Amino acid sequence: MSAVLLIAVPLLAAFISILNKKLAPVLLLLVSLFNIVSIFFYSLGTITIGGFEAPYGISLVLDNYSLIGLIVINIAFFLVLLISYEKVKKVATVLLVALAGLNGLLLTGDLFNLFVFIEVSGIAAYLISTTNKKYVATFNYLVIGTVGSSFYLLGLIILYAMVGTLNMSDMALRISSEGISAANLSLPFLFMFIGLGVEAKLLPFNSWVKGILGNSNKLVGPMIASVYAGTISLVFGRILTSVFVVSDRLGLILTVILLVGIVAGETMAFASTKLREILLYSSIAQASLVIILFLEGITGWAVMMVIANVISKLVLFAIASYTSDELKTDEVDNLKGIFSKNKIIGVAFTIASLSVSGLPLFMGFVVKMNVLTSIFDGEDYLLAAVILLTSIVEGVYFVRVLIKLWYNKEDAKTINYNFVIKYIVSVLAVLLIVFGTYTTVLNDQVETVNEVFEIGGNE
Amino acid sequence: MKNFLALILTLFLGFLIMSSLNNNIAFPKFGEANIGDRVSDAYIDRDVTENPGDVIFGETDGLESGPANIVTAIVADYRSFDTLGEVTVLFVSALGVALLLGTKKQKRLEIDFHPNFMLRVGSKALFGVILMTGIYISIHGHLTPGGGFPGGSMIATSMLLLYLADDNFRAKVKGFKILESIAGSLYVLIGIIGLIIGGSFLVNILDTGVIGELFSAGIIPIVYVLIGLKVGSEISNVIDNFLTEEGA
Amino acid sequence: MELINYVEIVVGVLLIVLAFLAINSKSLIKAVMFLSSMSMMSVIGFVLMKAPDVAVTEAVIGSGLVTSLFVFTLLSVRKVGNKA
Amino acid sequence: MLQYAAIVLIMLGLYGILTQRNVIKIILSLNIMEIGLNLFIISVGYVTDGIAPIMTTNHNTNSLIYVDPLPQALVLTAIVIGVGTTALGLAIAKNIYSKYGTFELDEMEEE
Repeated sequence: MSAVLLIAVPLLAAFISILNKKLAPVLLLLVSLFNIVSIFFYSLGTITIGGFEAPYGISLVLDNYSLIGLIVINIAFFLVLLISYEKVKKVATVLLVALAGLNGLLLTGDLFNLFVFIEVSGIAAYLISTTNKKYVATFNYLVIGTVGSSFYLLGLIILYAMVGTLNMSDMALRISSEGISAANLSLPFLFMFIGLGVEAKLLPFNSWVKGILGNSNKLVGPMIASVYAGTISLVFGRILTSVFVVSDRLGLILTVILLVGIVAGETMAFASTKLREILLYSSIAQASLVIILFLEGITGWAVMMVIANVISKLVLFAIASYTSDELKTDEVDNLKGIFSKNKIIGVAFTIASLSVSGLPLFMGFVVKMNVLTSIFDGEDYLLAAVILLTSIVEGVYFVRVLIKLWYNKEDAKTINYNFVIKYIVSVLAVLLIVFGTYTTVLNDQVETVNEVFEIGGNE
Repeated sequence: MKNFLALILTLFLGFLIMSSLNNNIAFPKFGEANIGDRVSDAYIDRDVTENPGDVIFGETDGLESGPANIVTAIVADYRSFDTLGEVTVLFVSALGVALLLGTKKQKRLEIDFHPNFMLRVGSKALFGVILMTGIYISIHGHLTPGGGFPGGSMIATSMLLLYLADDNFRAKVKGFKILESIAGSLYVLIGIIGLIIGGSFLVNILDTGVIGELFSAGIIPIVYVLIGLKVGSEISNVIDNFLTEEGA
Repeated sequence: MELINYVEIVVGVLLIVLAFLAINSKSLIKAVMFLSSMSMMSVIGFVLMKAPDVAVTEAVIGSGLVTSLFVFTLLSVRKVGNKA
Repeated sequence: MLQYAAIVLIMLGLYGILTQRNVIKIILSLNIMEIGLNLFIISVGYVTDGIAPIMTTNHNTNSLIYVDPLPQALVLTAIVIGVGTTALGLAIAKNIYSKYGTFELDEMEEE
């Protein structure tokens, strides 16, 4: 068995599923389940496609880094399908294509192939977002996404003209052996960074996020904010660690952009009064933070932070979007006291938000703690200060929201959450606590991830 | 004010690109690309897996990749996986157009324009010619410029001509859907068969034949014809969606 | 300079002028036509740079299909406008 | 020369996207940007006096100089992706029109 099936089987199912509309959602669930099960049977290594060796043909890379990503993303994708099953029916084929695209993004070891998969998953995402029925927002998303991927392609082509290959590891090899200076490479890298940054929600390229996530229903919210965001962050991580050679000046520009992203995201989250907007601005800040960690070389813990974000954003956006769908409003003041009627949902939401802001006992705390330790080792006190400060800000606005939502009020609105979402969010919340207290698993995974890139660096 | 800012931004960006590309030793000047350093050198010589020596048109056989058109060799063989992704992009956008423009459409869009006799007859005659050209281009993609994508688009263009020639014409959308689905599935299945027989996805399982002959290059002509059919049916669907509206 | 260099310059200048006209023209249908002719110019550019495959594809898809899609959108919209 | 024209086209397209407020014009600017990008990609592989990368009976040795075929293959992919995005954008534009009755983003009411 070869890991290319993770991409080929969803595609095959997508092509077949347009023949029968009733069959499509069933096929989607089956294929998604097949992917989760089959991941555990593939052997690690490089998979060549078409029988041509790495720099000439396209190759997929299945190492511990992409394996962790695949497991997390495929499971999260499946859970989102379960949560929003009645929304899924109309866009089942699109979701099959999206699944293939996301797996392709995580697996591919070729920069142009990555562009193709960005477009595949991107167009699927535009279509998923049309279920919001906010066409202007979708249009903005489409335009900005296309400009982003064009920038990525422009950077990639300049890089190809200089180096003469499209394969990631071969490119890193040739850059070091031909001695191309980092200054010469900063222009293509800047363009590729901007292009990917649009998809990864980094300021100041994120104006699409508010229209899409601020109006999200229970399919769009978790899908874009958790599954897509996690995938793009991991792709970013791979490119930053194994392809980019960052010169000092470029590094400074990128760090400044990202720091502005963090600060602006947290400020807007602090100022907002709508539940979904608070969450989306906070996730903008989180995305920038993750990229900074990849840039600083704290790869292992950055991956853990991506996973923590995938889990907690899935819980938060699922609950927030479900609630806003039911009540047709997401002003925090109008939602007062809903958790006092729905304790399970409330507890899960609380755990997830506290984990994001980094309180002890939860996964977010462990991750942030270790990240801070490595930053202090590197003596980068400014960054550490920013992370600490934003954690406090996050804590403040999340606690403010939580107090309002838990506020005991007699006339609080009642919502019937269906049992699927209840089970899923509580299992995920328990998972956050488990990872937060039993840290050996995380430490092991961090080591395996770091090993992948140390080997890659020595070649 | 906003326009002025945009002007400044684009001017700055353009200047940045031009100046840094000009001062860049690693970036080749226009017309001076050194192909010997790039991976495409191996695509031209066909020596990725083994060195075949001089490739002679019409004589050399059993190459790792058979098309005389090197671009086709890359699109449909060396980087066939990209092409699968690209077909998927077109597939999902055609699907999206159908989703967005509604499915319960009955009526043709009324255009203030009625074809006269000459246009009707002429279009029907041209329809055949364009259709044949499209199919020819798809089949000969490994020998001459063109291939599945322009060929498929030409097939769709011939359909478009029928739409324009006849006020009440509607293509059989259901038939296109089946064609699209079968062509796409076969592409993936060819890949999976390659995985089972040849050990890697989309490997060329057939004999590549003599370079330059019509029946050469193994699976590539088959793949290109499938792409042509799929692209043709998808774009015809898109055109049909743009040209119909809801109504009795 | 050889003849081909002059052709290159003419094509390049025409491309820029047509793009400028397409962006700045007031009428949408005229803008679409400028886009179509610009695409046709780019086909000449592709031929000059020895890319026949790309030229064929751009000629069929870029200037043919994309233009027709734009025109159909505008036509359907004009009809809705008449009704109101 | 054509390379500079391609860069100018990319920037013109970007300028159009940033300044235009009409949905159709924005899609049009995207198309201009894509054409510029495609020209740029091809120009990167151009070799003066190179021949088109197709083998024929007239050219029978390996010693001939071809232009780089890989960028051409990439552009084929990019063109098809471009037409997909354009079709989707126009479909969304049609939906926007039937909802708001206008293509101008500024004339649509905020929700």
